[in-house]
Amino acid sequence: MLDVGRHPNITLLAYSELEKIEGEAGNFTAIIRRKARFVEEDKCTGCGACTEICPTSVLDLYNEGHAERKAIYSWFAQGIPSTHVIDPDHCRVLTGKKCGICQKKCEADAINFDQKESILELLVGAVIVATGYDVFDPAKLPEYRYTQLDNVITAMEFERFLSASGPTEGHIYRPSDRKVTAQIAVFEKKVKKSQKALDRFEKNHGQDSVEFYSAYKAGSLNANDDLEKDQDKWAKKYEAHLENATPLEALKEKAKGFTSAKNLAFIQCVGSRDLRFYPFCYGYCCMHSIKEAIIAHEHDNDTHSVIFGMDIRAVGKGFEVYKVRGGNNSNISYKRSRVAEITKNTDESPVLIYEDTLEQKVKRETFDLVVLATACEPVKSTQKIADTLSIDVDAYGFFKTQPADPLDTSREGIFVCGCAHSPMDIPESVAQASSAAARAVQAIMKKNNKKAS
Amino acid sequence: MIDIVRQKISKLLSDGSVKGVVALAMANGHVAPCLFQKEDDLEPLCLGDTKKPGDARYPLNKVLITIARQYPEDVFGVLVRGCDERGLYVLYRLNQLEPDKVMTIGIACPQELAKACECKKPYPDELVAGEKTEGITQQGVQDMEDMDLSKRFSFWKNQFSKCVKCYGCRDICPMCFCRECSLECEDIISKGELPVDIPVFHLTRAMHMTDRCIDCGLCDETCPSGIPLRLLYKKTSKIMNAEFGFTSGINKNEQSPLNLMGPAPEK
Amino acid sequence: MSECNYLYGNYCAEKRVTVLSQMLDFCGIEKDRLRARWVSSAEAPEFVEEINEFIDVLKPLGPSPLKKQTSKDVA
Amino acid sequence: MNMNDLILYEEPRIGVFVCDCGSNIAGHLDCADVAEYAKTLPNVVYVKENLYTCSEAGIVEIKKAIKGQNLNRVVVASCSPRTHQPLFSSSCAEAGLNPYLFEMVNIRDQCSWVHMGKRDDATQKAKELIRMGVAKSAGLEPQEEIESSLVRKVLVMGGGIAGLSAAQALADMGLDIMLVEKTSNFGGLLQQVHQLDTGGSARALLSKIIDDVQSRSNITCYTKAIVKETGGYIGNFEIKIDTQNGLIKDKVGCIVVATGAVPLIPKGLFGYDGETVISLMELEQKLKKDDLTARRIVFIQCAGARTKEREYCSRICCMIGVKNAMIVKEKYPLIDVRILYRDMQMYGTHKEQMLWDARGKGIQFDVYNPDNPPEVKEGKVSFFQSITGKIIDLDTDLVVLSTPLVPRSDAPAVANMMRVPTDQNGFFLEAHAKLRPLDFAADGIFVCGSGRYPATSTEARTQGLGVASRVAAILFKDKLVKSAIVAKINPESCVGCKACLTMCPYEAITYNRDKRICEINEILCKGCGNCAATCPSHSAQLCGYKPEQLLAQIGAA
Repeated sequence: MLDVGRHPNITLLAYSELEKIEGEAGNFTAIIRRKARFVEEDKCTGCGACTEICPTSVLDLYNEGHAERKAIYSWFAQGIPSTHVIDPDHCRVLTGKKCGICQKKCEADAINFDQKESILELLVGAVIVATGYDVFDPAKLPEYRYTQLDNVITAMEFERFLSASGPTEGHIYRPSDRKVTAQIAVFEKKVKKSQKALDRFEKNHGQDSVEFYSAYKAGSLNANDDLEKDQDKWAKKYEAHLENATPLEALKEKAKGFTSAKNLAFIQCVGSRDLRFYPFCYGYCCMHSIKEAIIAHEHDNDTHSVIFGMDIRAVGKGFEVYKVRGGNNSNISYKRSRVAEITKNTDESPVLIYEDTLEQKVKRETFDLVVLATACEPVKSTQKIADTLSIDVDAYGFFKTQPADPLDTSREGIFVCGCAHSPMDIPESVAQASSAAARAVQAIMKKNNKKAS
Repeated sequence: MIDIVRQKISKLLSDGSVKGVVALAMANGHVAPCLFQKEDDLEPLCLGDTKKPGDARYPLNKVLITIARQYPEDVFGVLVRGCDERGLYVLYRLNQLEPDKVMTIGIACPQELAKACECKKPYPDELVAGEKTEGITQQGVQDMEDMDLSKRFSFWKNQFSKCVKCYGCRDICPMCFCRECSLECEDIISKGELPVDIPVFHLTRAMHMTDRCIDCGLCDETCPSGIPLRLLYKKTSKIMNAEFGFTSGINKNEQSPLNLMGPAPEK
Repeated sequence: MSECNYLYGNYCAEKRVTVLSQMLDFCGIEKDRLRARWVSSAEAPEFVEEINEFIDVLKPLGPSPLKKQTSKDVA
Repeated sequence: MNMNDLILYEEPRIGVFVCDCGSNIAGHLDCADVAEYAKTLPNVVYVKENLYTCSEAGIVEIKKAIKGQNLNRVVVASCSPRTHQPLFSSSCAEAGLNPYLFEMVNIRDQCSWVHMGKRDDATQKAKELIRMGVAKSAGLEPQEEIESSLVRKVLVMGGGIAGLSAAQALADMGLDIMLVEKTSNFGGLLQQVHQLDTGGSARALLSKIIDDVQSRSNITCYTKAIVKETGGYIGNFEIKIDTQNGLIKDKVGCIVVATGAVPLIPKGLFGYDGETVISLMELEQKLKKDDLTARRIVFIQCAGARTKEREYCSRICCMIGVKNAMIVKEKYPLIDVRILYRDMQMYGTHKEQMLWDARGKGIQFDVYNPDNPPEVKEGKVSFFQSITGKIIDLDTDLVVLSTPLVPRSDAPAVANMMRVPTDQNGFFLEAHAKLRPLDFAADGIFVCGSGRYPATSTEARTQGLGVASRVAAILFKDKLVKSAIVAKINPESCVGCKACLTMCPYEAITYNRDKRICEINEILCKGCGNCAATCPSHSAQLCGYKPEQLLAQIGAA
C-alpha cells in the first residue's frame, strides 16, 4: 500500500467514484466524481489531532462495530492516503449544529466545511476493475441466529478481535461478556454520581445512608429540623442510587466468572455452497478459519478450535501442510458436517446442533464462541459499475470473462482482477493483478502501434 | 645429504629450469635464508641445523612469496622439509604461489626432530635427500585435553598473560601473508595495552590458522615469552581433522572445508 | 538448515562455530557459553524458547571466569 | 569531493524517531521514557516520539527534522526493517540525506512482542537496542546506488500454456522473446487433455495461441531445445541454448521459468495396471479416441496425493476428475460413475457449479477416510462408507486414479542451473507465497504455471500474463538501479587468496589475474556477507555492515 502511495507513476484518487467512461480501448475518457471529504488533501498531514478532539462518536465499521470512531476519522490507522475525512451524516457542523472544534484544532488548516464534490476528467488507455467483494450478511440464515446470539460472530469480526490494534487488543473476549463489562461501566458512572450526592447528605447529618434509610422506612427516624427538611430528598436519592447499585453488584458478581473464549467453533460455508444464497465456493475461507484458529491458539495455548466444514479446501501451495500442522500443533479438530442450528445455554454460550457424519449421530455441543466463515458476495454496486462501464456480469454476479482471456471483460480495454472477477485468495489475486496490468499495457501498446502505422 | 642437495640445486640452476633457489646459507657463523642464483656459488649452502636438529629453521616459503611477487614470470626453487611442503600446498590453494612456478628440493627430517615436533609427516612428498622417518602421534594435545577445565583455564591464562604482543608468531608464520592483519584491527584488539585481551588475541589468531596451520612450529620457536602456541594450533588442526576429515597441506589439491559452501562433508 | 536467505551462509557459520566452541573448551572456557541456532524471522516463539533455554544453561555456569580476573573487563 | 563524502568529516548529528505504532509498541513499553533516554546518547541532537512514524505525518516529521535540525544520521525505532526500511530510507533521500545514513531499530518485534507483559524489561531493552543503533549509525557511510544497463530481450523456458501466454503478452509489449521448448511441440500438458473444464476443446484453445505466437516477428521459437547454461545477472543474463541447429549463445534481460509439471504415474497404487486401473491422463486419451467400453467406473481421488511422501493437494485433480466424469456421463449416460474422495476441492464459482451439475447428472460421490482407503480387487472396489457405517462393495470394470501433478524430473537441474530454490515437494519456490507469487528471490527470474504449483489452464494462462508485467516493470526502465548494500574488496589489501570466491553463493566474485586480486560484481552481489566473514584480512567488507560499524553496535550493547 505504501509502495503504491509513493510510486511516482501512480496517482491515488481515494474517496472517488467513476461516473462515466467514454471512448474506446487505448483512448478512454473517464469522468470521476471526487466526493467531498471536508478535509483538504494537500494540507492534511494525517496527525489525528482532530480525531482526538472530535466530540461525536460513531460505531466503527472498520472494527465491525465493536469499537467506536469519531465523526472525523481515517478508515484505519495506517491507511493510505492518511488524509482524514468527515462523516457528513454525523458531524455536528454538517448536520446543522454548532461545533467546528476540529477546525480550530487543526494546525494545518485543512478542515473545510464548504468543500464540494468535484468532477475530474481523465484520459486513460485501459481500465482495470478491482472492486473486490462484499461480506455476506449471515443474519439471512435464520438457523445460526446471528445478531440474536451475542457470541456468534463473523470471521471478519473475529479477525478484528485477534488484531492487537482491534477492539479487544488481541484478546478473545466474548461479546456477551463485553456487553456486561460495558454495562458495568455505565452503572459505575451513575453510581459514582449518586454516591457523591449521598455523601453530601451523610456529611451534613453525620449519618450513614443505609442507617438513615432503614430508620426512615421504619418511621423511627429521630429527626431534627435540618434532617426533617432533607429526609425526603435523601430517601429519594438513596432509592435512585439503589436502582443502579443493586444491578451493578449483580453484574460485577457475574463478571467475576468471565474468561476469554477458549472453546471455538468455526462454521464454514455460511451463505456459500448453499442454493438459498450463493451456490459457489469462495475458496479462501477454509484457510482463513484455519489461520484464525492457529492465531487464537498462539495467543492462548489453552484454545481449542473445531472447524465444521463439508470439505476442507486447502488447495493452494503449502495449504495442506498448514492445515495438518494446525491440527497437530494448534489444537484444531476438523469435523465434516454442516451445522444445523445454533442455540444458547444460560451463560450465553452457543450450542451447536449438528450431525457427526463419521459417527452417524446428531450431537449438541457447547462452545464459548462461534465464528461464521461468511461468504464473499459480489459487491452491491456490481450492476451499477457494469452499467457505467458497459460490461457484462456473469451468472454468479461477478464481472464476466472468458477462460481463454481470463482478465478481459466483454468490453475491449477493460480488465478485471481479484474478487471482482471471482472469489479467490491472496496469491491468486496478486498474480491476477499482475496479469491485468500486463493486459492493460498490451491494450495500450496495441493501440499506439496501430496509430503509428 | 647436503651434497645431494647441492648437486640438485646446481643442476637446476645450470639447466636454467629455475631462476634461483631459496635455501639457507652459513655466513659468519650464522644460518640465514639466501637466494642462490649461480651454480658455482653454492659453497655457503647449509641445511640449517648447527647444534641440534631443527635449531636453525626459517620460513623459506615466506621469503619465496616476496620474491615471487616481484618476479611473477620466473620459476624458483626452494628447499623444503615436510612442513614446508605442506605450507606450499596451502599457499597454492590460497593462490599466493603458483605451483608451476615453484620447484622443490625436498629433504627429510631426522627422527629426533620429528619427535620434538610431534610431526605427522616429517618428510616431503617429493624427496631429494634424507630418509623418510615415521610420523609421530600427537600426545601434547591429548595431555592438555585430559586436564580438567579449570586447570586448562589457568594454564592458558598464565601463558597468554606472558604475551608481549611482539607479533613474532605472525611475522614468522609462513601461512600469514595478509597485507592487513586482524590482529592489528583496533576494534578487536586494543592498541598499546598489556596484557593482551585474554583469550581474544590468541584465539583470534588461532581461528585464522584453523584451516592453514601446517604445524611447522616456527611460532613456538620464535615466541620470546615461550608461549606454547604450537599446542594451540595443533588443537585447531585436530578439530579440523576430527570434524571435517581435513588436514591442512596433506593433499595438494584439497580445498579447506571452511572455504566451501554448503554443509560439512560427511565424515 | 537449507533455508538460509543467502543460500549457504548458515552452513559456513556452523562450521566456524564448531571449531570455535572446541577451542574455547581447550582454553578452559565452558563451550556451553557459545551457542548457535537457526531461527527464522518468522519463528518468534522458537526464538524466545531458544533464548530462555540458553539462559537456563548460562545461569548455573555463573559469570565468565575472565570477568573475575581481568579488572579491565569489569570496569 | 561531493556532498556525500563531506558527511564523513562532519560530527554526526543523529535524529532518533521513536514510534508508538499506535498501541502496538506504546502499549507494551514506555515510549516516552525511551525517547527521553535517546536524548542522552552521544551525538543525538534530536528525538521525537510519533504515534505512527510510517504515517505521512511521521514521514513529514523526519523530513522536517533532517532539514531543520541539520541531521546527518537518522535512526527510527519502530517495527521490522523488512517492511519499513525502504520507506524510511527513501524518505531520508527525499529530504536530501543519503539513504544509507539511515538505521532502523526494531522495538516492536524485539521488545513489545517478545516481552509482552513485562513493561519494564521491554522498555529497558528498547533503550539498549536504540543505544546500539545510534552507535552503529554514527559510523554509517553514504553509499551510491549501482546502475547497470538492460538487454530488452526475454528468455521463456517452456512452451506450455503458461510460457506461451507470457511470450504472447511480452511480444505485444514490444520486447524480443526467445521461447524454448524441450519437446518437439508447443502446448505442454494441455496437449494430452481432451476437453477443457470450461467447455471447448483443449486443442482449439492451444492452436489459437500457438498460431499467434508463431506468427510474431519478435518471438523466436525453439523446439527440441534445451537451455544449457545461464550466467550473468538481471538485465544481462548470458544464456546458451542447445537447439536443433546447434548451440546458440545470447544475452537476455529477464528469464521466465514455465517448465511445467507432470502427472504422477500411480505405480503400485490401488492396483494400477494401465488397463482396468488407469490414471486420469489415460482416461483423457481414451475419451479422445472415443474408446470407452466400461459400464461401471469408479474414480479414486487423491491417489498419491496428500500422503506422507507427497503432502500437498494438487489443486486441479478434483476438477479434472469431475470434468471427465461428466464427459463420460454425457457421452454414455448408462455408465455408472462414482467418485470416491477425501475433500472435493472445487473452489471458486465455476468449479463448484460443476459439482452441483455433476450430482445432477447422477454421478455419485462418497467420502473415504485416508486411514482406511478403498481397496481395489478384481472387478471390485470396496470402501468404508462413513455415513452408513458400512463397507460397500462396488462392482466395477474401470478404476480411474486421480493422481497429482509432480515436479518434472529435470526440475532440480533447472533450479540448480538458475540457482533458484525449490520447495519441499520439488516445485519452484517463489519469493513470497502471498505477495510475490510470480517472482523468484533472484532478481530478473520469474516463474509461472504448474512448475510453481499445479494450476488449471486458466490459472496458468493468468500467471503467464502476470509474469509479463513483472518482466515489463524491469525492462521498460532506462537502466537498472540496485541497492548499494553490496560487498566491496579493498584492492590495496586483497592478497588474492580466493577464499571469498569459493564462498560466494551468487558467483559474484572473480579473480583478476593481472592485478592478482579478487573483484566483486556489484550487480550479482546480494550483500550476504559470506566473503566478508571469510576474508582473513578484512579486505572484503559489506557496505553498511563493516566490522567497525558492527563492533560499534556490539560495543554499545
